[in-house]
Amino acid sequence: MNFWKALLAIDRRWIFLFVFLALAVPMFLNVDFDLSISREVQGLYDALDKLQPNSKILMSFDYDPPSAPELQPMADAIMKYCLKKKLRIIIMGLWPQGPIQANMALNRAFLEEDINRDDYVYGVHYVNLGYQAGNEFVIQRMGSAFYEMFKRDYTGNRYEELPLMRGIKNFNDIDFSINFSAGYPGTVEWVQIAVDRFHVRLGAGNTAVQAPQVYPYYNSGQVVGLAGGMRGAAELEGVFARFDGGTVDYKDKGTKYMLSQTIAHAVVMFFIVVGNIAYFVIGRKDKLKASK
Amino acid sequence: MLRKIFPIIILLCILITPAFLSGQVSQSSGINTEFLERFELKPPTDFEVKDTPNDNGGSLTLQWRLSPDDNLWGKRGLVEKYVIGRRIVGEEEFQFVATATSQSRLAFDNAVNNKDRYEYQIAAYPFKYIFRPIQWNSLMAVNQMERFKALSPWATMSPHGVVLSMLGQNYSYYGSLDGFESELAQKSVWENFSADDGMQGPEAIATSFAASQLVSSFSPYFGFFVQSSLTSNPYQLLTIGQYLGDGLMARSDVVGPIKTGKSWLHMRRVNVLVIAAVLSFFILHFIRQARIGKELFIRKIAGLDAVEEAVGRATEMGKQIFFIPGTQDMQNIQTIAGVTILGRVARLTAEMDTKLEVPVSRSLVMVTAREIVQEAYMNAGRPEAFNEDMVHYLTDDQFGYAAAIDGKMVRQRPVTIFYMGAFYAESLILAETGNSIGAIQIAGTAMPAQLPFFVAACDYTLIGEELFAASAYLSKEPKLLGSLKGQDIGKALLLIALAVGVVVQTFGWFDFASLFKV
Amino acid sequence: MRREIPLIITATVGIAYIIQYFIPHTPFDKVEALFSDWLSIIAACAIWLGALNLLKLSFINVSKRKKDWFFSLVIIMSWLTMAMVGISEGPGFQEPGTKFDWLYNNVYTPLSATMFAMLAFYVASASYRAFRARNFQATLLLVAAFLVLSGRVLFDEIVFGFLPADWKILSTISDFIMQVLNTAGQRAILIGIALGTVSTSLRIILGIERSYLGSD
Amino acid sequence: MGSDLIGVWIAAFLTLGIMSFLYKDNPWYKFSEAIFVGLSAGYWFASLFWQSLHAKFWANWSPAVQSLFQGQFDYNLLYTGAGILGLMMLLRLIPPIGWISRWPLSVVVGGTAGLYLINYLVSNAVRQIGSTIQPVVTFPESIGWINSGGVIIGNVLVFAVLIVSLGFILFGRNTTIDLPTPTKLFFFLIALVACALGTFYSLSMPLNLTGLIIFMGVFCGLIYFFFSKEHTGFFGGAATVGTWFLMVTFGASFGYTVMSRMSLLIGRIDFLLVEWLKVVN
Repeated sequence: MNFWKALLAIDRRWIFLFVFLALAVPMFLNVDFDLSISREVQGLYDALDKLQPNSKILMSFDYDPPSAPELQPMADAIMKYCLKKKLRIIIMGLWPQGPIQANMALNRAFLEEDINRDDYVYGVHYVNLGYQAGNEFVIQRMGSAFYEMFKRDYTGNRYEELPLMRGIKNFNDIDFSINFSAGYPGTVEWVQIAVDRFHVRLGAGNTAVQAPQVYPYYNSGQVVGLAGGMRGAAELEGVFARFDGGTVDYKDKGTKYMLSQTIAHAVVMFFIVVGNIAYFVIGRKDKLKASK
Repeated sequence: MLRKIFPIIILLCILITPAFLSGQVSQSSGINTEFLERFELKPPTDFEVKDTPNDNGGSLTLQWRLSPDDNLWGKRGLVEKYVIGRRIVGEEEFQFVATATSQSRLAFDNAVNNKDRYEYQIAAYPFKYIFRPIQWNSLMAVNQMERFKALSPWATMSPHGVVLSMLGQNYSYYGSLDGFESELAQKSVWENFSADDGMQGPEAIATSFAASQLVSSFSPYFGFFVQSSLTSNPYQLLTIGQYLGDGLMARSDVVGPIKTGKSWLHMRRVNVLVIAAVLSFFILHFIRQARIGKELFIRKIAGLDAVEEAVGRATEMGKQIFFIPGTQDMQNIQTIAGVTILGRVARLTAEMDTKLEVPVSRSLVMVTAREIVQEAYMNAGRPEAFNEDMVHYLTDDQFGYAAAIDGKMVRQRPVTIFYMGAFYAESLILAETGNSIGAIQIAGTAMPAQLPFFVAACDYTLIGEELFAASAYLSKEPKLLGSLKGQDIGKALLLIALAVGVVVQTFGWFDFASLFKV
Repeated sequence: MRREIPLIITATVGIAYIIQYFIPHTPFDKVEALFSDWLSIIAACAIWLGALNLLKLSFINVSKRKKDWFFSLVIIMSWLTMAMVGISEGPGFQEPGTKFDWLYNNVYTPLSATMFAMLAFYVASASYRAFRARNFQATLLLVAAFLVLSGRVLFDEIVFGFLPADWKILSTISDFIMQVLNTAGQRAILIGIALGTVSTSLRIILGIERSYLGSD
Repeated sequence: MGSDLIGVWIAAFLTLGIMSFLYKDNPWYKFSEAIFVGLSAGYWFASLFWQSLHAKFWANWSPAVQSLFQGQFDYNLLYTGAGILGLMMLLRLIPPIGWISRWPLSVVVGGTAGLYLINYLVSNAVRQIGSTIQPVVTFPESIGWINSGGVIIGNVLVFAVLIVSLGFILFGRNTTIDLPTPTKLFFFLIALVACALGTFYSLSMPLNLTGLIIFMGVFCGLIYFFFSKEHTGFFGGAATVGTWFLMVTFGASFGYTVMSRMSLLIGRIDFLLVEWLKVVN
């Protein structure tokens, strides 16, 4: 048994251990780096930046805890930015767990010194409408009236009791909308219905798996900005920190995870390379033996 | 003439400069009367209302050309939004329907019925409301409900609170609804309406708020609930400014009357109808041909030749076969394709007397798979070997199912595992575990994102359409082979359309791609 | 009787679904919403069959004291807990603060998130073991994967940091792969799948493919 | 706070339990797995009970029945049909008349078939063809994927792919590639030169190259999926190029999926280290 053969026959548990360590160790490191910002993330920032204070922004949280590692950092960063900028935030979810994730993002944002919880009144500055079953039909019916789909908000207040919602009939009264999506229903449905039929301006945060399906919509302008996967989250944090830095600490888990992510990719690539070298070395030796 | 204008221009420049410097419109500058006098917004033109085609009524399409003031020097102009009003023919007042953001040219009114005839009007709204302060006595701190009521002829009580009746009138409302103490309320007003902290007194408030930003704007067509709990919070501060007049809101002509209609055929979908009809024709045609007995050639599909061999190996070793028909319900055509293949595999296991286990994640799939396996065993002449619990349910949950299958694999060590159907992320969990126990794995799915993992971890993989072809290939039934041939003709037609389309499109003869727009 | 009526039902429902796409007029506009509700009601009834099957097999394991019977008992207990809590909470069973929600967050979520996260390990092991440049095709797959992997993290900053800031070689290449080559391949697969689906559906609706109905 | 702390510990216990499977199958995993299976089946049971049976059936049907007693016909009475079909499904528990469950089954299968026939035809075939048909010559303002500095790299790539594919379709006769022969080397050299020239010219030419590549990829990819013709000759060459595109697609989705999956694991490790053990802040 030579070295390469032994390497190929290695117990896969060693690989597992290797992966675990490669991801866990960078967690202990605190690094700060300047990412280059891609056009699609810049587009998302620009769209948010153009909004006047008190503009109404609709955020749809269409993911659940398993996808949170990718999407939560994006949600956190955008939530911080919107609160700091005094945009009025309307939260909803097409996935049952979405509104809970939204509350997490709100709480995370309120930890910032610059964003004082007392300055923001529920129902006036932000509202959580909760989850509504029905997938894309929810978006469709929101097109004629939000009220039909959300007669009560997350905590049971009636729609008409919420000062923020009283002035809002349908998508026409929304200045911008953001969707955090991990699959179906998600960005694709928002584009097909809210954008194509009701002309909503939409930005999106996607998991890496879903992002490739959304890129075509970005290229055709149906989505004004797009953040995909961990890299998207890190860029988003970076772009906020760069243009809107100040005292709010935007660089959070997205940036922090990015190092782990880089190492993880390096590990996978390393495995592919080692596996292939071993494969070729053994292959050649076997060929040599055969020819002798 | 020039002398008159010159100071105004200078003044304007002085007023505008800080706005450019600070990067946003300054809120503290006083009311811009020069601007007011000079400015008259132009309405949107060519306003048209049409019945939205291809629906079951209940919707009208509104189109217009942008107001010339909407697009200044290619940038965002002076129009903040368009407000659309609607009235039933014979009525006097327009009801507010919708607003559309600046730069938009199209809106839908989906809240009409099929009976009435409607008239519409659209108005361009300036980017910022400009208000004249009203008299101090109406800028009021409401500490008693009664007082509020007495003061305001346009405010009435309702069971839900106070309604400001604004229909047809030009009032707008400023206010802070979140304050509970007068001081706090005062503070919010200052924050919202006055950027200059040095200003004192009611006059100052009035002046500054006149030039300030709206907390909540609404159109004159609008009834408005102010606060349902006014009575319990006696210190609400409400201020109401009077809109300066119609001069700034540029209304278009009234259009209509118009009525919605129902259509019997969705014209934009006729192309789909044609394509579907042509495809169906070829598929059915070749199925017929195959039934008559015409020989149809089918190329080898790599994974499928291995099916028999894999089942055979399990037989030799006296071990089990797992068949996993995906994790989606019967509402997925891939699952149906998967269980169809299960039928052929079950027939083989019945003939070779091999143990088959089908753990499923959906109850409907369980029911269907049982029917299929039972039939296969009957056809193979071994109904006694069929046991209902060969097909059993675990859990609907994607990962719960994957966890259970993982456990089953390492404990029962099947020799052959089939994955045929719709898979999501669990594909790799299953395939890797299967690989670690050394099973022969044959996979087939039409989920593009999962294919690489099956390709990597399984011995054979059916890619996309091959999954659907598999049942035909395995059974060699003429009707199924015929439909494969039909599919191929469909593909050929699409390829020709593609090639012709690219050429036509390139030379710009006509918009070929629009034939495929839905 | 046992086969003909189901075949007629299949054909009717299938054709109704197809027609509603082309005719927006009443009553066809109601078909889609109505049948999607019907399908989920049927599935909700069917889950009783599945649940009873799971409980039955587990119960057999426990009563016969088969190997690992204890874990079958755990299955039964946890099923009962979750189902009972869920049913007893009423329609608002998923609202925050309910017991169901607590179970969901502290038991269900970690389990499913961990199972999901295990994929990372399997991905690494699969890439070590299975991704071989066996032939030209496999090499292409590898190279594409490699480029996309490197283009999406910090390699541009780290490895090619010396180049001008807008010369992001790896990102450019991986964007090219994603947006051009990947789009082309995906479309080919999607179109193929569409044809397969159309012909399978057609066979089912016309009763040519009837294996799902089983035997008499 | 107490229940939160218990919750975190339970979550950690189960997280590690599932992860222990990576080492080998063991009682801890079996326990976690059993909880997972039972709990998730219960979860779906309760969810479907409230969200389908209650929200979709009962909420629609019972008011309709009530209004029927008041002498009004409500359209929602049609839901009676769904109720009956659901009951028929349950009749499976009584084997002698279990066959009647095929009725609801055929509703499901028929509905699925009809729905998917249209949906797939429209969104997977018609729309995709429509967006593949693009003029080969355009004056694009910007090519989507090219960053300002990456134009040259992009053009090299485009031409390489185009020329190699075209060449192979025209000259490749087999579906496998042998070691490079002198002819092929020669061809390769020509391709290289063409690439360089193409890159140079394309900087000033209004060619919609990405559209062309996508067209070629779709064309060849579809040819690979032909079942009723042997893959030889022109057909074979095209099918081979098709498989190249498919393989690159697979590689790309692999790369993306790796990225996503790694993030998930990072999230889990974050839970263990930050929320549970609190060793990292």
